Amino acid sequence: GMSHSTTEPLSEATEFEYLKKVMFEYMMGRETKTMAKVITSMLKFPPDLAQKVLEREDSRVMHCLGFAEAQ
Amino acid sequence: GMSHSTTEPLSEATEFEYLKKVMFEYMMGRETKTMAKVITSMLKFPPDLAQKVLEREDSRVMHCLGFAEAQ
Amino acid sequence: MGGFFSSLFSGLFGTREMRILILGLDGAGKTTILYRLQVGEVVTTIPTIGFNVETVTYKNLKFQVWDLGGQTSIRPYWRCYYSNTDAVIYVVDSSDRDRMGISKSELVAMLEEEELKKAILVVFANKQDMEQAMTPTEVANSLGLPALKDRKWQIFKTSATKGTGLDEAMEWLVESLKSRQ
Amino acid sequence: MGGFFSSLFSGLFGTREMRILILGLDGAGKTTILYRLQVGEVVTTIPTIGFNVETVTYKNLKFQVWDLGGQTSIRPYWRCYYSNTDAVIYVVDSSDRDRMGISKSELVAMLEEEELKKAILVVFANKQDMEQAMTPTEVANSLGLPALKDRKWQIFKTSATKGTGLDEAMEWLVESLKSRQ
Ligand SMILES: Nc1nc2c(ncn2[C@@H]2O[C@H](COP(=O)(O)OP(=O)(O)OP(=O)(O)O)[C@@H](O)[C@H]2O)c(=O)[nH]1
Ligand SMILES: Nc1nc2c(ncn2[C@@H]2O[C@H](COP(=O)(O)OP(=O)(O)OP(=O)(O)O)[C@@H](O)[C@H]2O)c(=O)[nH]1
Ligand SMILES: [Mg+2]
Ligand SMILES: [Mg+2]
Repeated sequence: GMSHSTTEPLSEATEFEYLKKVMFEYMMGRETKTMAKVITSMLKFPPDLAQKVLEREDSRVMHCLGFAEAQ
Repeated sequence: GMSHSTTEPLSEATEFEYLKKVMFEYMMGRETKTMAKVITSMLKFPPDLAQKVLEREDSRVMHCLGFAEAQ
Repeated sequence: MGGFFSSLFSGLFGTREMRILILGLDGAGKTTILYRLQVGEVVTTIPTIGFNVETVTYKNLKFQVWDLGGQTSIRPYWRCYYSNTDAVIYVVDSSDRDRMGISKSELVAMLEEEELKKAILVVFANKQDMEQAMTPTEVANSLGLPALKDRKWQIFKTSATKGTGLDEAMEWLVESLKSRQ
Repeated sequence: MGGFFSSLFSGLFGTREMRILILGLDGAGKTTILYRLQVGEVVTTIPTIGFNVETVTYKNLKFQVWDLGGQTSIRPYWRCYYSNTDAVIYVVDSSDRDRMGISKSELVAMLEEEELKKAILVVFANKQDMEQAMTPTEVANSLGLPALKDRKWQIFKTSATKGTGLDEAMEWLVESLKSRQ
């Protein structure tokens, strides 16, 4: 699971600000695959969880094509 | 804009771990409205941007009903 | 919009799942209680950094039960989960006299929130198996429960590890939720 | 899957937008260049904490141009943007002799990435209006460009604020992208 991985907090203000920006874009549904890569990387997701997230991004585009993603 | 708001980094390991967990659930499409509230709150989104994100969560459920959200 | 759709759905697919939050300071026994309620067993827990959410069925009623981590730095985010909550199970470590004041402040802050205005409150005076445990009456007074206004509440003595008191508490909660509707 | 769909889409809706990244150390002039290319003007910039992405049309070709923040702590995330990139515009502050070594290391690390294997490289030896600016040849040598293998690359002297050199560079890039296909 995720809760036992070693992690360092985002101690730098720049990184925090950057995460905010990327997160906002992700949540607004813009360039979600790329944003997901940045987020999983900044938050140091373990590889298996990062993989799950990125796979879901691919399927999300397929499923929502013409719906939420087309906004 | 977001880039000029005052922010403190997530200096505590517990908060960082918590954000990771919540973020993962959000990205996997689970309880996204609630997760979005936690994320915008932890990352100290300014009220207008938090509002935008939460409004989009409402519309996302509508648009994707039976598609991505039903997985 | 959420409201319209959830009404539509509960109409089409039967009654809506009740939403219950388990709150309280770190180490109070929240996670232990959640899994006692769900699988009837004592599980080994680690501090919850995040949350656990499970579907618990009790007397033919389905509950979506959220157990939120109680550590100081993540308590401020409890409020993000308040929307549409039907009841709060507030768990207190009855043997932790030193932090009873902090537990009270958190409870008071929580009950002030608009979104929880109609939520039923059940306090679990937990860890009653411990020798130094305060009695439910002592806990109730320390938390200021008798002074609560416009709130349906009750306190129960429980031991999540021994499994005592949980049934009575859930029984009361179910009846209160039913009679509310 | 992405590949299949993007092929399908480019088939149905005309040619795919080219994807271009503008990379380089903080303060090199990336954001200034992006908006010079897009709106033909010098805009006032602040350090980019995040990215800017704009659609730039040049000679009937549409580019999706990404300008990524170059500060040290966020440079490690450049790689998250590499997928499907057709060309990299690498911007160097030609007057910043002290950091030419760092700029080289970042460039080398970037070019080692599998996802950028086929990407065309255009180096902008920027800030040529500054007195102490290194010449394009000096910059090219400092970055180790002559030693590059299996890479289509070219260097141009530019001044984003004066607007010189950008046209020649873009002209070369467009021709290179066209002839590649
Ligand atoms: N003696 C005794 N110990 C208990 C009781 N309930 C829980 N515990 C123990 O208290 C410790 C903390 O329990 P948890 O359920 O993890 O506490 P929590 O409230 O979920 O804590 P956080 O996740 O940090 O918020 C564990 O070692 C439990 O076994 C009880 O009724 N009696
Ligand atoms: N003299 C001179 N100044 C320039 C030139 N190009 C950019 N600048 C200035 O350099 C400073 C930094 O430019 P930016 O475009 O913000 O730099 P950047 O590469 O986007 O920096 P980051 O966003 O931090 O990565 C600004 O004050 C620009 O006006 C140039 O060709 N000549
Ligand atoms: Mg717990
Ligand atoms: Mg910039």
